[in-house]
Amino acid sequence: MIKNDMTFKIGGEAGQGVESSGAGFAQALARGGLHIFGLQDYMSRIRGGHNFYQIRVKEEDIYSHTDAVHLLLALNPQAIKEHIEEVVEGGGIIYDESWQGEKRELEGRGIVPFPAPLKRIAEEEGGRKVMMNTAALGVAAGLTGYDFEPMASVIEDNFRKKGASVVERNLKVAETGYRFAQENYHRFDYRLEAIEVPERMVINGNHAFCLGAVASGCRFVSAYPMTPATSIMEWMATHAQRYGMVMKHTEDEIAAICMAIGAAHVGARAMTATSGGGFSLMVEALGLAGMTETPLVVVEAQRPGPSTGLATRTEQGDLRFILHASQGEFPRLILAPGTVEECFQAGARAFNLAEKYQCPVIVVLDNFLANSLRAVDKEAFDFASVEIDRGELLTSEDLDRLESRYNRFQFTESGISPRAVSSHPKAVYVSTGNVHDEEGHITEEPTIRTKMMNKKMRKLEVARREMREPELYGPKEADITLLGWGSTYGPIREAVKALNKEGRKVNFIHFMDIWPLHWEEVAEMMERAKQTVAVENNYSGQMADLIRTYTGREVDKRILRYDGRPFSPDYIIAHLEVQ
Amino acid sequence: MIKNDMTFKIGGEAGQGVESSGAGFAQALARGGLHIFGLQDYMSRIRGGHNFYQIRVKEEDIYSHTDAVHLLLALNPQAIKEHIEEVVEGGGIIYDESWQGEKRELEGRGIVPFPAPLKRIAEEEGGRKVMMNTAALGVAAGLTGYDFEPMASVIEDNFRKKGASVVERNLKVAETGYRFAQENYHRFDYRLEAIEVPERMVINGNHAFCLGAVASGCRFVSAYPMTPATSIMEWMATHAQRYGMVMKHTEDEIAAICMAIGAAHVGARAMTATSGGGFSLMVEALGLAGMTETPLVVVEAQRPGPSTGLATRTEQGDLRFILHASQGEFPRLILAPGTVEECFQAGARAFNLAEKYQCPVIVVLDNFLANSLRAVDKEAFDFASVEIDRGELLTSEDLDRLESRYNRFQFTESGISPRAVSSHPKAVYVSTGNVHDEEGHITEEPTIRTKMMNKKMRKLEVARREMREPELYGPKEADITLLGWGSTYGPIREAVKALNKEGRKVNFIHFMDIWPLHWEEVAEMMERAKQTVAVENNYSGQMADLIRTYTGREVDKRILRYDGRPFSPDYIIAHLEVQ
Amino acid sequence: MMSEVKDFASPVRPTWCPGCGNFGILNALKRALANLDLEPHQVLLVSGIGCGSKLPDYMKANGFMGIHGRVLPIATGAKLANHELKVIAVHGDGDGYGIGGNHFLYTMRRNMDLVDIIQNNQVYGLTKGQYSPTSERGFVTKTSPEGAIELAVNPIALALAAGATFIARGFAGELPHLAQLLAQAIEHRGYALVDVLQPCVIFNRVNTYDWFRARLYKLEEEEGYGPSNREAAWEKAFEWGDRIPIGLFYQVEGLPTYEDQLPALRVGSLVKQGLRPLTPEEVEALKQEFV
Amino acid sequence: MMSEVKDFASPVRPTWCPGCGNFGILNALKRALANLDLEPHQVLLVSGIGCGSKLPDYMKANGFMGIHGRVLPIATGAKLANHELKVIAVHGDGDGYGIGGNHFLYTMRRNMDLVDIIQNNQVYGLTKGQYSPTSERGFVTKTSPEGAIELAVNPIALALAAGATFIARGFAGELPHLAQLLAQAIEHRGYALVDVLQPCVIFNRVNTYDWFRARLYKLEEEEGYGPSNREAAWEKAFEWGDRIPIGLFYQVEGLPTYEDQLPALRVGSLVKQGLRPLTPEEVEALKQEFV
Ligand SMILES: Cc1ncc(C[n+]2csc(CCOP(=O)(O)OP(=O)(O)O)c2C)c(N)n1
Ligand SMILES: Cc1ncc(C[n+]2csc(CCOP(=O)(O)OP(=O)(O)O)c2C)c(N)n1
Ligand code: SF4
Ligand code: SF4
Ligand SMILES: [Mg+2]
Ligand SMILES: [Mg+2]
Repeated sequence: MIKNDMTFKIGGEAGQGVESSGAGFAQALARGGLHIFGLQDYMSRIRGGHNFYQIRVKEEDIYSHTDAVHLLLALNPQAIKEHIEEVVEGGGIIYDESWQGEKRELEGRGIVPFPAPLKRIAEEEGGRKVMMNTAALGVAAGLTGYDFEPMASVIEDNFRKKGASVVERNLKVAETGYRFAQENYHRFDYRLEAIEVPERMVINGNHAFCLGAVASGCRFVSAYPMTPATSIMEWMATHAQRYGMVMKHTEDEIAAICMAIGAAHVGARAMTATSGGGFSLMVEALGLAGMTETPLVVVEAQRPGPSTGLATRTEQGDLRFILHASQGEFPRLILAPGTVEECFQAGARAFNLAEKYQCPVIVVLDNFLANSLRAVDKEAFDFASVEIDRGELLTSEDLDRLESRYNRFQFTESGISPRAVSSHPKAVYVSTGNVHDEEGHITEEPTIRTKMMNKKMRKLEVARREMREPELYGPKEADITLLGWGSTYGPIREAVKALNKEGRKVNFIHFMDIWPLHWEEVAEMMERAKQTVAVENNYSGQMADLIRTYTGREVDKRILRYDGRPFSPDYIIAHLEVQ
Repeated sequence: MIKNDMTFKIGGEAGQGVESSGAGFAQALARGGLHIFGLQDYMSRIRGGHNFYQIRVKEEDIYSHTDAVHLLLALNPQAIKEHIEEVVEGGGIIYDESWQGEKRELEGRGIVPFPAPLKRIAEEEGGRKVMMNTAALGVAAGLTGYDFEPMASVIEDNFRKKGASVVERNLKVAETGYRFAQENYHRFDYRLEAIEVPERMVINGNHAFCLGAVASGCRFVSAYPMTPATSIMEWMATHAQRYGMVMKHTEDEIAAICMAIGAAHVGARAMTATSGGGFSLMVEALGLAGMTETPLVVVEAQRPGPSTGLATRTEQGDLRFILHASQGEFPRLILAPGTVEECFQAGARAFNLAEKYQCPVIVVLDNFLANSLRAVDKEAFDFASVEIDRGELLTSEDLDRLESRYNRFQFTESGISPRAVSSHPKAVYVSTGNVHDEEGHITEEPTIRTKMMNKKMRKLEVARREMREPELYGPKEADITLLGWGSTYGPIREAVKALNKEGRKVNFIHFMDIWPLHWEEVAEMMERAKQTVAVENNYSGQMADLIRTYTGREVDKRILRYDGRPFSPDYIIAHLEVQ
Repeated sequence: MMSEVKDFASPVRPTWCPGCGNFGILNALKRALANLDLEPHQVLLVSGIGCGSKLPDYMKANGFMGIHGRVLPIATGAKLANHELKVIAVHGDGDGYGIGGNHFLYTMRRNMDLVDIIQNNQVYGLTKGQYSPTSERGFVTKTSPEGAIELAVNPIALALAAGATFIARGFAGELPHLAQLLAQAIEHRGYALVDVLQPCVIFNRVNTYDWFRARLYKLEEEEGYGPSNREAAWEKAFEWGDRIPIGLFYQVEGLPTYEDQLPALRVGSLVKQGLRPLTPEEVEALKQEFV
Repeated sequence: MMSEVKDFASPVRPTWCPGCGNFGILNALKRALANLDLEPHQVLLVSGIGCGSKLPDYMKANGFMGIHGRVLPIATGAKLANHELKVIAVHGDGDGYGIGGNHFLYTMRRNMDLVDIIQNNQVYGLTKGQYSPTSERGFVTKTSPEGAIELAVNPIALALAAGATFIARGFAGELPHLAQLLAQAIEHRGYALVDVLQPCVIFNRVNTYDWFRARLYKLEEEEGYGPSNREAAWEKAFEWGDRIPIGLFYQVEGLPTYEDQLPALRVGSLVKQGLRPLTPEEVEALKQEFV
């Protein structure tokens, strides 16, 4: 009997509610005090095809999915075909009783078949075939002996908007499935049991970022829908009124970034969010923000490219592009959070950094981080510690007292010029994407150009001081040091944990801040490492190249994945072995 | 007496014809068998301000301007103020006799004053004050003892379009100036004398590229005006009809690159040309060309950024951007010619490379190379050796014979899939920016994705074989090895030449092909070098970083210039000394 | 050999939702092409990104599925390089009137000889239901939770203002009528807009088949209406309420297309002209320009 | 204290060519602002790239000179963040109707409370004379050596089709009339287009001051013409020949602006609302959404 340590997988076609029921079930498990990691996988289509949702559940905090599936909820026969190989011996598959010929094959593989009248329950108790998903969840809960209560509460919350009858019918469907399992199934090794813990949040990277952004006073969001960034603008839309924000769905990504620049220029904390294709369209205006020293936050949630690529899948292929995007050179800050906690922090930090250094701050996410759910303690998001620091922003009172001419782009040692936003009689100035003098006027003087360029670039040196150093996870001394950045944190961490449990000596350097960095520190870390292995979700190992550029040290090995699927700890471990 | 070795500088405001007369004079010198290098410098405005044109002339082939000015043609008093410091002792200044107070200052500096009735000649002989420029050229020719004949022929050619009267009046103005100088001036150390050589071309980088492109069958140009690339589309426009091309001035750069992609997709050799700001807008579609394996040529003529920056000046700040532009990873080829000869070759090579490797080829120029004039032998552009190689392009006959299904994106060892262009009954296929299978249909299969990615990237390995290795100039063994790429070739070469003449041992590695490269060769070259010094027209030393990324070798020193002005040999030498 | 609808069948099964209006458009297009006796290799379908833009994958014909909003410049480039191809643009309302709106204006001004089919479902389908440029005021979506507050794009009026020479509106639920309109558009020399009302059964629960059926009427059947009068078309362009017109709003024939006016194309398409080394005379002429 | 024209004087001397129509626009704008008693800090001028787009550098007022074609989204963002500023967009015909054409359509649909001044010289000035979207057919330039073959953009007709609520055309050579139009535009609540015919004395040798003077007439002086009739405006929009109208073509008053309809702005501008830490209740509510 294995308690509170298993993976569910719900498979079916688009339109069967795979994702919504998966997310709901994850939440029900979290309400029972369990930790979860929820992985979403869907095709770029609205109906049909094959999607799945995978939920790993455990009593301890977990950071990633793992490959082995213990209970498959097949909403159609194809789901069995797709995933049967992943189900462990002793694991089970829940499927509709009407499907023939499955039983024998499952038993041959040591998988326990759990045929159930999913369709019948859905239709009879719920009145709609699509409620098969709820029925299957009910069966799964019953089968694993999990409390019905948390599930009922999630159903109530999630369907409340659709009316009491929908809530009621879903509850009945779930309950019937639950009872059916308890009455009919007797042998299954995996059990779940609710435990007492304080309330937990179940949240994905995009929403975690949103919470941080709102906490730090984001006031303006202009964006154009693009997977996997869209849920940021959608969340902001529904929260705009309450939190005093404007969310503008624009005509394209060029307008999106330009509106944010306009809003930021006059003093609102402003951001946009997109994926690589939309970011491509933002490149020109990114340079404008650089040149005009406009504080701007851009979220780039990556997906596999080039071009449209795999619209609903994951990759970390845009790092070098983000680092060098736009003609010419200007300071930009790049954050690449690796967990929902870091996403929250990135949301909270980004606007401060943007205003302090008066430059674009790019937060790099990807589909895996943006959409995967994790359960975290409510305290994990430390709102109280979020400080709003607008840097050298002159207040109306400061300006009232101003004696001399206001120089918006004053040459200073730090490179930071005290900023006034348009609307004060003593600080009427022009900003321009042309080379300009301290006052802001266009100039072509070579010496001013050089000084202004140096002034701007000095900001990077100051900013560098507050960027986070890469974090070491695992033992200080190790035979192998894995290197990762951003969203791979979870799978790598779990791989390292597992390997050390097996007696291997492996540790892991995680980059959550990418630019600027103290490269000497990185060089030292590299120096201390014996064998280094970069683990990246892209074709070439972009971070490994970056490390070589700025430390001269070549990474010894690269484990690269670029089929649109995220790493799992198992995948990393397997690829570490084949040398 | 110094013969056929001097620098002219013509200074005045926009609207005074500084550039046109400078270019005309340069041509007149070339027609007299002399080598010239013509440097254009103008402000981003149509009238007023201060512009200059600098012509270095010599009997041997020259690759760059130098700083010392021997004869300044001041079309207004400001020109004297701006440039007096640059005039050598023993040099002279031609200016209008009406300006007061110049004479004494010049003599104090050992500069010979040549006041002349420029305005009067222009108005009396030509009827328009703007002809002062022609008058000054006449004076300069007379003063240096240069034949009047070549100048007359250039005036005739250049003004022919404006009618016989304009030609005649300009000729009269020039001649009067010429005679005035011969009659009135007696002491000047610098002399010019026509010599007998075969005909020479006087051409800039943009036009040299155009010639190469037309020679190699460019059929379609879609572009949007942007300095310093505009003269490419303008030249193409006037040559479209005769050479069977379409030149489309589009609504923006997005349309420009997309039209070129459309044209290339159906089989026309197609290109676009822009500067960094326009290239920013092309980034998304660049990835589309990468994903659909569309042969596409893009010229990126750099100017100082970020953003609008210095619109009429020079910089090499876009290299990293060009290398990584667009989300995801895909093969691209990057050429960075350094001379007009290499520009011609780049024009001729680019379309072959694009069609052979079915990917975007980016030709990186900059304002300095795009606009500087150089005299070259007519044979320097070897049209006869331009071969049109369309790579694995299936002809109509090939397709008629086809037995099996046509797979546009067939997995091959070279990564190159034989290409058919749309319009043959046996090769009806779809192309898409989505991940696709061999036939071209959209797929989300992870294994196909991985295989297709590998297939595409293999093309880089094949292409690498025909990319040009960096070229060594100067002695094999040297104490200092300068490193440069693209347009800095001329100034660096001249600096190296001068230094070796002085007994220093300096050589120079010039990168004209940037991507992909044989990095092992580069590493070896770096290994052989004692002290390496990167000379780059940008803030950070982008090529130096690239070298470090792919060879691990750090460049010892960087001479960087980012004030919008090009390097001169003098500048490089001066900065080499201060360690 | 006459061409048939089945000649245009693709091996790929559409991934559209059952009931999606795009099926009607696909079928109408195949029928129009077959009726005109065109063959798959004579046609180039250019699309963008969106549910509807997957159409070229579901039809046998040359196809190029590009990026979001850039359909018309790609189609234009292809047409200019090979004007013997029938180039048909097909894309969603977000793609065509939204992010691609400027290309729309420009292509009309040019009178490029293209057919431009807009799959107008008044919503963003593929990104799962945000409001689109043609969404009606008050339309509630994930990015307009309090209802859209922008005036809906009026494609017919815009096309009139921009100088389009063929302006039509079809309905995905009226196959023969739509096929007929598409055939007319393909035969028109110059730019031809066919805005197709295309029910999205998932994300647009307002403008459904029934909603349209209750309102649509055919201009061809409208007493006294003819497509040659710009003022009349302008008036009809604003009719969107209890009655909504479909059919041909406006057409001018006989104006030169953009391609007609390009000297380099008079001797044949660029692609047909092929590639050849320059003649010595051409080389000399080129060099001489710079001597 | 009343504001005066000289309050808007910048220390920077314009780099425009002597005789350039932009001087007239600059002066008219200053006069309009002074007449309305606005002060430099209450105004934000947003421009793009082009000769005309340098205007903010030549005037004392808050200014933001952005990138080519993106004036309206930048202005929109600024206005949405601080709707107490009078936001005035000013840019060339290439910038506004060319590369920026789609933003033009969208800003009109939104009825953003902006003034949009187009310096319409029918040519690209700063890049030295290529044809522009408003160049007339046959206009010979470096990129149209055989004459432009695209139908010129008709900004008035487009604006009518896109739903603009204030549509006017001025002439840079008629300062008092232009200043009056600009003042009306600034006072209009909602999007106000002022297309200004602006002679470029260097690159447009066709549409000169004299050419215009021989043709222009004022709509205000036209018997029976009033700016409230869309059909009449539509007709006038196409008048471009021996007679060319200037003045106010069309205006609808009383429609809500985009900003009016945003709930978050009812309590004051975003900028005025300032920044503050979330209250414990707000934090709890946010967290609870995910529990
Ligand atoms: C540059 C860019 N931005 C955003 C997207 C994401 N995207 C894909 S389809 C689409 C809109 C789809 O709406 P529409 O064009 O109306 O087509 P439909 O799906 O309704 O047929 C968007 C925004 C993208 N692919 N590219
Ligand atoms: C993205 C981009 N493309 C091209 C340019 C080059 N450019 C500068 S101004 C301009 C056009 C100017 O024409 P218009 O907008 O009519 O302004 P005008 O100079 O006539 O006032 C162009 C193409 C640019 N700055 N940015
Ligand atoms: S979401 Fe709408 S438009 Fe897209 S396939 Fe489904 S029904 Fe059609
Ligand atoms: S080029 Fe034309 S628009 Fe530009 S400043 Fe000169 S006259 Fe004015
Ligand atoms: Mg749509
Ligand atoms: Mg203009």
